[in-house]
Amino acid sequence: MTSLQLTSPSWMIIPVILPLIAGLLSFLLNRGIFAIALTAALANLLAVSILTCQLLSYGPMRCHMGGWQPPLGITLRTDGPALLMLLMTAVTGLAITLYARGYFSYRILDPKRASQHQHQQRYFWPLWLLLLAGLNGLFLSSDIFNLYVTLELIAIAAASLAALSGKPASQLASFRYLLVNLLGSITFLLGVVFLYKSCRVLDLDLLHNVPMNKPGISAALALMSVGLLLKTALVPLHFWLPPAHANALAPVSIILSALVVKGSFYLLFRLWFEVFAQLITTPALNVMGTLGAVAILWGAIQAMRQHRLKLMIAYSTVSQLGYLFIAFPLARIDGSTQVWSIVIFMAMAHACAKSAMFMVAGTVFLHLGHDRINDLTGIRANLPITVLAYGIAGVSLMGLPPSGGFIAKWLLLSSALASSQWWWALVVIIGSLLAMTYVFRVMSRFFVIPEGYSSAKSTPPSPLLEWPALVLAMISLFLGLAASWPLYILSTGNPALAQVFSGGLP
Amino acid sequence: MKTEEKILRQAQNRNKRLDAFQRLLLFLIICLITALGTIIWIIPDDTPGLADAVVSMQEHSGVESSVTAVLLNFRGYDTLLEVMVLLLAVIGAWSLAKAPFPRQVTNTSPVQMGVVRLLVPLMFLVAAYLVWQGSHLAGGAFQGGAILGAAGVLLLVTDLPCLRAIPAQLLRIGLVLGPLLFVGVALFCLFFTGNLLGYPEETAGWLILLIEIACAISIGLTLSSLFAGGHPEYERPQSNNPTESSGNGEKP
Amino acid sequence: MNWGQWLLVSILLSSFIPGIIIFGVPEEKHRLRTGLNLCGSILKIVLILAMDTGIYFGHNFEIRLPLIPGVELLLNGDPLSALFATLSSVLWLLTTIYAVGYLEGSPNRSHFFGYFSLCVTVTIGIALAGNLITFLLFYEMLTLTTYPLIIHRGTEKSLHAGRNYLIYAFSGGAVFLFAVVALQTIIGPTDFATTGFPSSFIDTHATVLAVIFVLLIIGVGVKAALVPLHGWLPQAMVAPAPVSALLHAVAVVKAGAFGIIRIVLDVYGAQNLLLLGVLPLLGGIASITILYGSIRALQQDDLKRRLAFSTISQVSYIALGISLVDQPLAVIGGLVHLVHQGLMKITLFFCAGNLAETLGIHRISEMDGVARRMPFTMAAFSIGALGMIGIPPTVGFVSKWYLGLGGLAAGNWWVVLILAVSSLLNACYFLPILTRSWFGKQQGPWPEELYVGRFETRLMLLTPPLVTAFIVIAAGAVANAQISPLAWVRFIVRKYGL
Amino acid sequence: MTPTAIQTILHALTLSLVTGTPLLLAALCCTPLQKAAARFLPCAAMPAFLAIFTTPINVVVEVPWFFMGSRMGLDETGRIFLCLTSFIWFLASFSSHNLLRKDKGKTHYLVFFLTAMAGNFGLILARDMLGYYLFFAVMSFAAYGLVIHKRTADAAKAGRIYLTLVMIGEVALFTALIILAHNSGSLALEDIAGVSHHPLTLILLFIGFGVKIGALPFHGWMVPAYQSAPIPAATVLAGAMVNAGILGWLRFLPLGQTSSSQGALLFVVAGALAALYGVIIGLSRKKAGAILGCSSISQMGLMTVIFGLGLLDYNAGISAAPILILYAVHHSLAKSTLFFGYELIERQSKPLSHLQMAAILLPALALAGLPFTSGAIAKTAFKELAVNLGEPWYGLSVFFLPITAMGTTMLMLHFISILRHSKSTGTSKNAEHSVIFPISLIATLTIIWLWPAARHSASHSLAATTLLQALWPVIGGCLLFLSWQRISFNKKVPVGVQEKQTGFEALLITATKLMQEKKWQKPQSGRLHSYRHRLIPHLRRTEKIMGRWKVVGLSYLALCLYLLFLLL
Amino acid sequence: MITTLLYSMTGLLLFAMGFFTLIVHSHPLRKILAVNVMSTGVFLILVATAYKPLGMGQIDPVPHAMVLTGIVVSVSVTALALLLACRVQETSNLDLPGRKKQGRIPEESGQ
Repeated sequence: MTSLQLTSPSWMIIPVILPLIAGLLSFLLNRGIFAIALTAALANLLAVSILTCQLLSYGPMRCHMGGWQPPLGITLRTDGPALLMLLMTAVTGLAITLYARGYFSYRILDPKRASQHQHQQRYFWPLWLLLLAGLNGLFLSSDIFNLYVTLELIAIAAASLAALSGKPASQLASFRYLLVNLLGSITFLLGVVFLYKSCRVLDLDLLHNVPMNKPGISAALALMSVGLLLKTALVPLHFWLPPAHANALAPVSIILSALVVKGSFYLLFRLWFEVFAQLITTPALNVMGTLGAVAILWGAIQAMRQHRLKLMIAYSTVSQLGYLFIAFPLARIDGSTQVWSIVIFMAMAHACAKSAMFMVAGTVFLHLGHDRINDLTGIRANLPITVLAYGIAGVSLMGLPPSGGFIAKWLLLSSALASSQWWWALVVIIGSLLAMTYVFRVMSRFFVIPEGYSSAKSTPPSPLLEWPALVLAMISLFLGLAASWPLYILSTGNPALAQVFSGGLP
Repeated sequence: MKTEEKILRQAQNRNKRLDAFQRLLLFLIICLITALGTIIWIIPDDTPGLADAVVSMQEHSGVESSVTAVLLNFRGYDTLLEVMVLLLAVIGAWSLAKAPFPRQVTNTSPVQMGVVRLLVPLMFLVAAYLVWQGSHLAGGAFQGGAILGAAGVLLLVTDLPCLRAIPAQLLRIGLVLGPLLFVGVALFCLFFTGNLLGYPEETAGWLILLIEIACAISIGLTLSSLFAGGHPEYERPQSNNPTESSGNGEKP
Repeated sequence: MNWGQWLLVSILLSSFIPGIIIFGVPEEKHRLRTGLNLCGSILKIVLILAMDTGIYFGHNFEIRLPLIPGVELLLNGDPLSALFATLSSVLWLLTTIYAVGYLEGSPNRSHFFGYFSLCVTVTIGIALAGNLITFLLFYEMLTLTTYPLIIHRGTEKSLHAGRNYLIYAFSGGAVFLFAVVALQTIIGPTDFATTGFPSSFIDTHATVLAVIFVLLIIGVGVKAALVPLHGWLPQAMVAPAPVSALLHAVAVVKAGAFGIIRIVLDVYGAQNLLLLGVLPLLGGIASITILYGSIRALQQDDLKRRLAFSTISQVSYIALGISLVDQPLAVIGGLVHLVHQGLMKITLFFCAGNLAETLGIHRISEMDGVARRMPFTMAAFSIGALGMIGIPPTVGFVSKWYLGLGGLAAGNWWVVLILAVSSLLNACYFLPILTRSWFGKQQGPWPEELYVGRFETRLMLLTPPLVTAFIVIAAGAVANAQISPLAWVRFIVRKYGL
Repeated sequence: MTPTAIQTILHALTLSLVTGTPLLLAALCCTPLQKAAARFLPCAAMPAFLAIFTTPINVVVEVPWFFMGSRMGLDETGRIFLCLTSFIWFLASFSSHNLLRKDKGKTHYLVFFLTAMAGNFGLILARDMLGYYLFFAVMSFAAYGLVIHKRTADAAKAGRIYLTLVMIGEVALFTALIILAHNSGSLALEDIAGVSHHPLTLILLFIGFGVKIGALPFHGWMVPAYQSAPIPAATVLAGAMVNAGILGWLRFLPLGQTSSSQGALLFVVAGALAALYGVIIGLSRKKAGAILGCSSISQMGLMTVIFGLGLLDYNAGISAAPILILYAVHHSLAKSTLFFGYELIERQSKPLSHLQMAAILLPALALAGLPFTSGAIAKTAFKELAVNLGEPWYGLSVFFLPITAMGTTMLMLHFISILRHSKSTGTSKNAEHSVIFPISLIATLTIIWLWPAARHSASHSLAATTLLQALWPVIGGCLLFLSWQRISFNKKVPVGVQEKQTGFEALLITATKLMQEKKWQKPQSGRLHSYRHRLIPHLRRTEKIMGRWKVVGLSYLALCLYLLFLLL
Repeated sequence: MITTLLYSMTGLLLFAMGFFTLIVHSHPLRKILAVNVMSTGVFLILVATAYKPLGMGQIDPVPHAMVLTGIVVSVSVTALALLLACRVQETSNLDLPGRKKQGRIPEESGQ
């Protein structure tokens, strides 16, 4: 039973295996599905916390599947960035689980379409749990082919979830989403093939040490990057995202927007800045940065012109993803320390804020039956907490202090200026102004309560619908105040980062 | 009238020739292919690969076929997730629609029926053989499962009730059986060797066989279910009768 | 944490906690809400006075909360922050009383007062901010908390005004953020210090630092309504009167002006700025703003709009004074005008609100003879207006006097000229109001007489302007005494060693 | 506590009371105690008398906490002015008391009257610049309330002009004070002495105080204000408050310590023009108050000339200062007597009696410099000053003074003839009131003769040549007046002059109209709006195009190739 | 060597053809098939990497396993995609085998 000691690296399979089992059970069983899902989400959080403790005490860990060392076997590993992403997923996942429960319970109350809604709920849970397993697998895996499999797992689960609402629009969007994911995966796989052809290894750590002078590796990186860019919906390739995210059920939108795109991005980022860091050239970084800048502006401008809340939030995702990419050209100042913290912070803050926003959109939709921005007035009287959550999440999206988004933006700006690339800083600033515009377009509607509006006419909101949103929004807000903790985790086991934070926790 | 003709002519032209965009696309694709082809050309073929590593570890894997060893032992984790992908496809499919097939298929010809009646048991046999063979030659759970799936498809397109008679719950158990057993074995190994999927060397062969059998069954069912194209009709929740839903409605 | 740090925290919490509670108070529980509000305000004043005393006797108040390396939140009580905090908290109490009276019976009061309290929390935060990042934090939060107040009425017009306010304020904030980051990249942590950053940076980065200074000023200049950036302020007058008072006198515009002071005195420091030679720019912009605001004010018939343009003009006195940073007299004038302008303008807005709320008067052309109907209100208004013109012994004169002396001391004749012209223009747009209301004949019935009672209007509406008007005169009449805004400002200037 | 300390406190108390009492009463008038307060109206000036008799010269009481550090004291000049001013205010308050019996705007009147009084006293006592400025402003603005007291259209117009000019004066004064304070480095009036004056300061001071005394370009308020203010208010305006301007010059440009030839020229020219201009426009007026106003413009012009002469050099300054004070005293007394007389006639129901006419003629001709009157003394002194100054200024005494004297004579006769022809509207005859005019008259006739400081000039004025010189302009004036009246008795006087006087107001109105809001903001935002609306379809279309598979495919391929190229 | 290259080039060609079809053709079924062709091409290249001429050493089993996994994944995704296409056809009343409408594919209308 040595395997269950705290020092054992086997703990890191829990976040993968547990949701997997829970997914299987929730598919198998007819009752108590929510209990299973909740247990899985909680246990997942617990396991990730244990992993965090492990990381802080013993540094990065590796777990060889079946005891086979690389290059033969598959390795899982924990390090700072992976753990932060896991934490983000676990926390958001728990909130999503709770919110989904509230969401479906509320919808089932509607007598007309109860059976359809029950059907949706029935399949939501296994899909979501398997998706969670896939995400955790993605963050932990250190094997490039295994990463491909997890990507596919995520893609299928996500596409099925996106189609869950049963509306034609959502199915169309989901179909396209699936095709795009397939295209991305195949390109990624082609990259893997090139990689294997050139190096004959699949393990990322081994790849890191392979001499990078072969053209095959470059081709592999290019192909994998483009595949992942497509999955991450960077701007010229973003066409699938808004319809898919906006037409899905609210809990699904949250999952897609907050977590799924982060998975592929995380992988891309890891490839660029860890595995193939030697290969990266400045022009390539600049291309990424430019695309990111275009994404920030284009996404925000599109978000500004939307008339539906969910579409607006979806375009806001397009815009926010740009911030992750604009960090690329700033990597070369002092190793890649800044860029890791920027990206991880941005991802975490965005995940929390965007989930909160989609939760709000979902709740509002449930209560009003629509999400037309111009007709949202008065909802504050019914859903004060929801509106508050929207406001706070909006603050984080805009990158106002002290939110996590601010810290990320601060880091972005300071790196940009420190490396005399002020134009990136300019884009960031303009982007946050545009974000202000679209966030407040909705906010101004929320604030107004028309004359004679009675708050009594609709059903009282369920706490499961309101509170997860608020809590997530608060987390995204206070991420900035507690910024030293994520950074500390990030620096653990990363020698370059550790130097910066040698003072330890303040 | 003229404009219509024009449009028609344009449409015809479009069908015949590639337009500018398509030519550009083609050009870019050719560029890419050329570049990638050149790269493949110049990649030296001298890298040793993992073959030697596999061979050297083969004896510890419990199976003789190197592909199966890689598939279920060295890279068993991949396979575990892959099985999940299959199951996910079913879940996704079931979430989308109900299957058209449980309805009676009417005009099946007797010849068809006869062929199917003959073929299906044979296919089961072949599948079982393939699974068994997997330990030392090419073959295994996926191949076996594929044959089983084909048998299932045959059963579905004819009027034979065998597959359709399976109750929904049982079908689910069947679908989940392989993945669940896989995970179960993986966890079992975790408890005994401290490694997920780290089979004890002496029982490795048997465990792999067990997994393969279960997976083959599940894969067969999965493929048939995917062919069926949705969740079984009788599986639909029964709550849509008016009395119950109105009872729900009164709750708030 | 020592007691000083607890004091700082409790100063912030004394309005934050009531604010949060008020959000949850049911609409009809009027007394509970008012009680919470008043308790919070009074407690805050007491705490801030305690802090002032501490500061006077040299106690050091400081809390640091590091976020990431190079970024930390720093609350710091120094004489300058004490000045602004005291002003805000005192005016806050009065505004609260006024707002309670003003909003009597109107909907969404919990919402309103909740944001009201948050707003003062943030303003005090601005006052106490010890570095540019903390300042930025509260500066942005100020925009957020005032926005719901501006659009409180929910009309299309107020939404429009709110939107413009946001666009202006956040654009300013964004420029500010950019500049702060740039500055921090060059000089490291931007803690406020009486001498500014080491002047060795000037040798190496002169141009960049000058550009950053301009950007910083643009950033805070939006809230301070410096001229090309002033567009939001006149529009924001659609908000209820207490909110206007808040915008013009207590929080927003003041925060901008305070920001200018901080940047000039504490971030850059007098010596550095003289070396950089960018101050004439600030002075020039301030002068243009003074004149422009006055001229535009002349053209307005809407009372609150006229007052708004007057604010634009008056707040730039502060910038003007600060731009002559090497002249202690000018700095005194600028700093003390921070307080004085607040006192006068809040009086004026209170009175404008009273007119609107009692008689439905919004336009100056409707004000003929109104002083007979509302003598006390108009008396207060007159005092405020005379103060704005700079008639002794009101506080307005004191500021102008020091500004003029400072300007001469710096050898800048134009400062005096600006002051003279501005005074004339002020007279041009204020005196007609006074003569109309006092000596004009009432033209027909009042537009909308909403209140008829024992006093000319509700007591809660009447008291605050009278109190502030009294302070306007009293603070001017005893300007040279031991305890007066001027004395405190002199104390500050001594601290800076000017 | 040492006796000196107690004394200091007592002095401080007395001096504070001088301004404090009127202010206190003014405050009381706002309260329900108004009636009682009104009864004590004449007492408001009492502490001033107290101060005159008890406070020694050159005691300076410092009140550091007040305003910007205030200093009070009574010097020789101050005492004279306080004496004069408090006497006129005292009489005027009696007169007001009478006026107020049945006035509706009593409260307003009382408050403004008392506040103006406080300001007037305060500025005399002030020993620092800002104190002077403070009380000067208080007085000026309070006087506005007096000017428009009647609430007629004329009064409102007069008030507007007054206020505009006062504002200009205030600003000029403020600017001048800043410059002075900057140059002297102190606020104390004593420290001004050593400061060399910039021409700008002189101009600013000329404007600042010139407004108050109606110096030439700033005279516009005087005529309408005197005409429309209630007579007691006009009395204090003409008798007491104008002196604040003279005192201001004396304080801020101390004669004998300041000299500036350009400044002197400015003052002399402006004063001389005013002296003539006042007479000319006065003759065209039909209202007694207006004529008195014009006469004030003219007389103040003479004083401006005296002050200008004093600025020529230090010696001239030393000799001009007492003459200026003398002239101010003379003019104040005579002018207020005239006003009181005017009021008496306004009030009474029967027409002007011969006795009354003679009584009024006395101060009127005193203004013109009739021998044996105070006017003769003042003019003689003036003439001597001009003679002593030598060549270019000598001409003044030869031509200018007689001409103005003739003018003044004509003006005064015009005034009396107007009085005679005016229909009296008053009804009551009042005991108190009938006392005021005689007291004032006696004071006018005697005070200068009894005044020790003026004795020298008085004795000079009695010389035979001087008498003759003083007499002929008066006689000449009488003759001229008679002939002028014959010519144009029934002719209607064009009112064009009056139009011209509102020039400032017209300027103001034009300026305001020019700046009328053009609503330029609206179309701009509208333009922006439509621009946005035009942009939105483009955005939508672009986004749609970007969503097509072929565009995505192309960009996908391009990105692939480009990255490949960059990474290779 | 030549064998590997031949297979690889064929694989690349398949990939290219699939990609072209995926982009140019709007019919959902064609798209799905195109993706399938693409993945087949990739598998072909992958399998080719394992090739060793007889006697040149052991054949690498890892690509085999990978291809197997890839095929299974591809099957699942294809199945799901087909189902989705059917659902889209059912629910949106769009003429799936229909003509091209100004270069738009049916799912474009969902936006």
